[in-house]
Amino acid sequence: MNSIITHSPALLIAIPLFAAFITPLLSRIHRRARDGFVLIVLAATELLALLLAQDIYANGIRKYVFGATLPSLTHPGTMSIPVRIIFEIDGLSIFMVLISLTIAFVAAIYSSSFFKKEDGLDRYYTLLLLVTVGMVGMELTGDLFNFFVFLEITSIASCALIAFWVDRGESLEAAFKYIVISSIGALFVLMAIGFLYGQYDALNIAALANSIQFTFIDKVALVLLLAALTMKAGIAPMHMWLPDAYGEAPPSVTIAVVAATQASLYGVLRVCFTLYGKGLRLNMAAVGWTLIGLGLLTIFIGVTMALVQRSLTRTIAFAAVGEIGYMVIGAGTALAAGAQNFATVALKGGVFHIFNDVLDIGLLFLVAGAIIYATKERDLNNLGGLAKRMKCTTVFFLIGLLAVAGMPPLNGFASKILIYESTYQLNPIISIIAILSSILLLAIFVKIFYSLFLGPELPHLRDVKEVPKGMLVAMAILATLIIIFGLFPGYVLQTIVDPAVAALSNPTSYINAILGGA
Amino acid sequence: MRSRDAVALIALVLLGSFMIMSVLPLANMIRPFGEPVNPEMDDYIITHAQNETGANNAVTSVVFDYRGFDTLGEATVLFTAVAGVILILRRYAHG
Amino acid sequence: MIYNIPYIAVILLIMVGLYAVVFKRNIIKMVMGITIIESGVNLFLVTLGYRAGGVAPIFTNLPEERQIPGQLVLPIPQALTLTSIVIGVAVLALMLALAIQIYRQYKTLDVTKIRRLKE
Amino acid sequence: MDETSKIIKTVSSVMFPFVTIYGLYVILHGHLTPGGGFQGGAIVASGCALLVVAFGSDAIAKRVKESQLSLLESIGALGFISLAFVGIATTFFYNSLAGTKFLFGKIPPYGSNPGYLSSGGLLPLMNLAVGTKVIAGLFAIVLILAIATRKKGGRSK
Amino acid sequence: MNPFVPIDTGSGFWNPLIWVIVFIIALLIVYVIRGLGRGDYKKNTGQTKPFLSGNVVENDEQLHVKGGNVYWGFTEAFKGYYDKIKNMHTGDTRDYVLWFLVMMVVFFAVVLGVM
Repeated sequence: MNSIITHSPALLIAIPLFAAFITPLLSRIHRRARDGFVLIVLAATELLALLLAQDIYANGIRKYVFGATLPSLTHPGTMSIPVRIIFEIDGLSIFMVLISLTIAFVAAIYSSSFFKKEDGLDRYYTLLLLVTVGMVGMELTGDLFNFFVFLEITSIASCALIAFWVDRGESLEAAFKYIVISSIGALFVLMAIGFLYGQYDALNIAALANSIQFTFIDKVALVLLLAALTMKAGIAPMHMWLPDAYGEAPPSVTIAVVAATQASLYGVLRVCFTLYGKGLRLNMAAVGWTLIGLGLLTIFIGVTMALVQRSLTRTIAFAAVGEIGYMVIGAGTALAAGAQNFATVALKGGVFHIFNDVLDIGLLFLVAGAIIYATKERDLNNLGGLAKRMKCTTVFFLIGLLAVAGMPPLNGFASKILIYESTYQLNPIISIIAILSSILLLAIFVKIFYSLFLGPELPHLRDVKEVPKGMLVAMAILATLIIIFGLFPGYVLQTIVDPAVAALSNPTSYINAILGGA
Repeated sequence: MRSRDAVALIALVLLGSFMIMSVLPLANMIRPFGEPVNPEMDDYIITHAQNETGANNAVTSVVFDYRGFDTLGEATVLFTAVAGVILILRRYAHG
Repeated sequence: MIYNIPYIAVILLIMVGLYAVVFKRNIIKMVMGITIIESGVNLFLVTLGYRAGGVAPIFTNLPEERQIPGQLVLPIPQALTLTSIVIGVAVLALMLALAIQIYRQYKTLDVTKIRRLKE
Repeated sequence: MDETSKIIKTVSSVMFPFVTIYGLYVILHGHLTPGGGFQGGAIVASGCALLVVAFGSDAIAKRVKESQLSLLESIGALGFISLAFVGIATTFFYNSLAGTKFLFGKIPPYGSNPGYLSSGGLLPLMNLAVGTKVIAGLFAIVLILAIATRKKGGRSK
Repeated sequence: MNPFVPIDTGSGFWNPLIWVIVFIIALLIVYVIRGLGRGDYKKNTGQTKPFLSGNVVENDEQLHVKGGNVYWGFTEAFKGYYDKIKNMHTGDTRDYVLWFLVMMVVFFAVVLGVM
């Protein structure tokens, strides 16, 4: 038991990776066996993550050195910086890992009944597991180049999954745009890693964070990292790949890509707060204000563009772009506020909103997938009056739209009010724009709800049936989480969000865990 | 689309000049070509690679031992690419 | 100063690749541009690892008079470059597969005509 | 599909064994001389690509099936990750074979030495696994791209 | 640990429990008011049908306002803005990369200029 906890950082990667390698062989035997195997593996990984989370909340940061004689032997005696690759898991990492694994599990459940007779499903499940591996690796690793490798795994696997419907030209186009933009971004990340390595001859995040002096080269590396990672996180005006990718992928893939986007946002947070965290209070205010401006732009463009879309999935995708802006505003406010006391509140709101956004947007996309599954139709103008035929789906969509629009008492409101109040103390204009955009978001989803579910039954939708059990179960899981997070937000904050915020707001503990200094 | 090309050209020129600006201090002061200052980590690996991994090739010892986890990720990337190519071209792969 | 030519070459390679990606209309040429950027970044990594007059850090039949580690080049950048090259190959294969399918669907490789997703 | 000339076919079929042997040499001596699993695998895969170019994708696709290649690749990947699991008693990726008296367990003398094939611990085995994986993976990519881009399209869905 | 602990937002607090209680009370009030209505209307006569100024309503699928038209007025009012923003979203991959480069230049200007 104890040894399992000790090795769990490696097992969190190794188990899904092993399963991904073995899935193509397994799917030659039986496809039901393959689906069950993937589900079991993901459930086991989730359980392992929960065990690790308990341990971390109890005993603080846990580190794992690959290939050393001891899992905790960070650097050999004669060295002052680590040589080997180190996994360093603090509150934020395990928080993001829980998000990613939950979403991957839900996606696996959903796709087991969403896809019936498509070919190429063996590769589909392999790539789904590989996306999970990539996200978890990005969030666990304490090594900058390792972060780049997992970033590329995530990008390539999600690109291949976005193009799953190879007979739709739109899917291929979206996948091509995604791979072009993300490979260029990843190359600039590698360039920044080269700059940092050339200056300090180290690749470990903690060692770099300890020795960063905000020289000219450091600032250049910061620029490259920020530009690439914010683009991967889908921040306006670099968000245009995002509606294409979200809108054209199969819905079960889309929620995995949503989680991958949040992993890139985790990269932004890690770079701003930990890697460049030592001079945080002095130097990063300009970056904070830039992030706030970009976040407002993201919210505004996302929401207003969502209003004029004709395609259901594309509308939700633009709403997702808008939601990303809230987290960025939270992080930017924390950076710009510096040492003032509401910085922590803003950070809490931003980090908490990551989980809420994944749940809400994920639920909406799953409902959209259910509608596409039932009606083979994704144009808002050809849909209507589905409420009588698909009752459960209607209820789930109602929950999702209320949550994503920040209606109390659901979870979206709990995180948004933190962001509103903290940004109001920084500058009232920000919170006013954010609140107005949130109201506009509600209007958009009321429109979708009206045109999809209410009104009379359209003649070509008479024979619509409710979707199969697996999809309903997947949606029910997300809906339950949304309601729980909405009803007990204080409890969730104290349990999982506060450790993440604490990990972000004092980088010295992250550094000392590796370098041992007091 | 003249205006777009103009914007693109300006952006490229600005970016290139910024990059040159940022690379020159690295090249002149911090890491001149050919004499890396105080490469602590690499020297450790060169000196200890034989005893710790038993391999004469220090690069291999880095690839498979010191940074072996990167190599696992790299193999995973290749696996992912093959799976993706087979998935995208599945109409031809099985035919 | 003349010894900093490799750094300048890195920037030039990256800029050439970006030019190809931003200005060329054929998606195959865009893919080529991306690979050019990637080779530039790889050259940057290898450049960081070079040591004047050094040989590869391989001890098999190493000349005796070489002192260790003073006259061996740094091993880590080479490992990083190897990883980066393999990743580049993977991305290239995926992009070419997508280009094939896009050509079968759209009957063109002109990126300005592959624009079903807009607004 | 227009045929290539007899010269090309003969020369490439003569070249193929040498290319393969050289690639296997690079893989097996990865811990002693420049090279390793990826480089050697790329060499062997380029030899296979030579055959694809010479004989055409259809002729090769009759001999080699994509399923066999992906099976081989999965075996290589599983071997690699299992070798990483060998040292899990201490840590993941721990080179537990180095310094023992088993095969590949020899520690070479410090500094310049003639090089001993039976050294390097798990590294030669990892080279072998990665080599298998890279051969199969690159050959599969080349073959499938060649099949998909041949003149008379693919199997109509 | 008390699961009903409220969120402290620095200048206020948020407790869903209170909200739910108030919501339930409001529901009860609504129900009471509904109960005050008259129960003696005549079943299945004109009183129970919607009254669209005297015209009979046939094939009401045609009357359903489709999703694309619900906010027609809004988009019409902000036409200038929407023309700009739609021109920004050219589906061209090269423009996506170009926006990335422009933003990188902006980041360079901000970080190197201000910090």
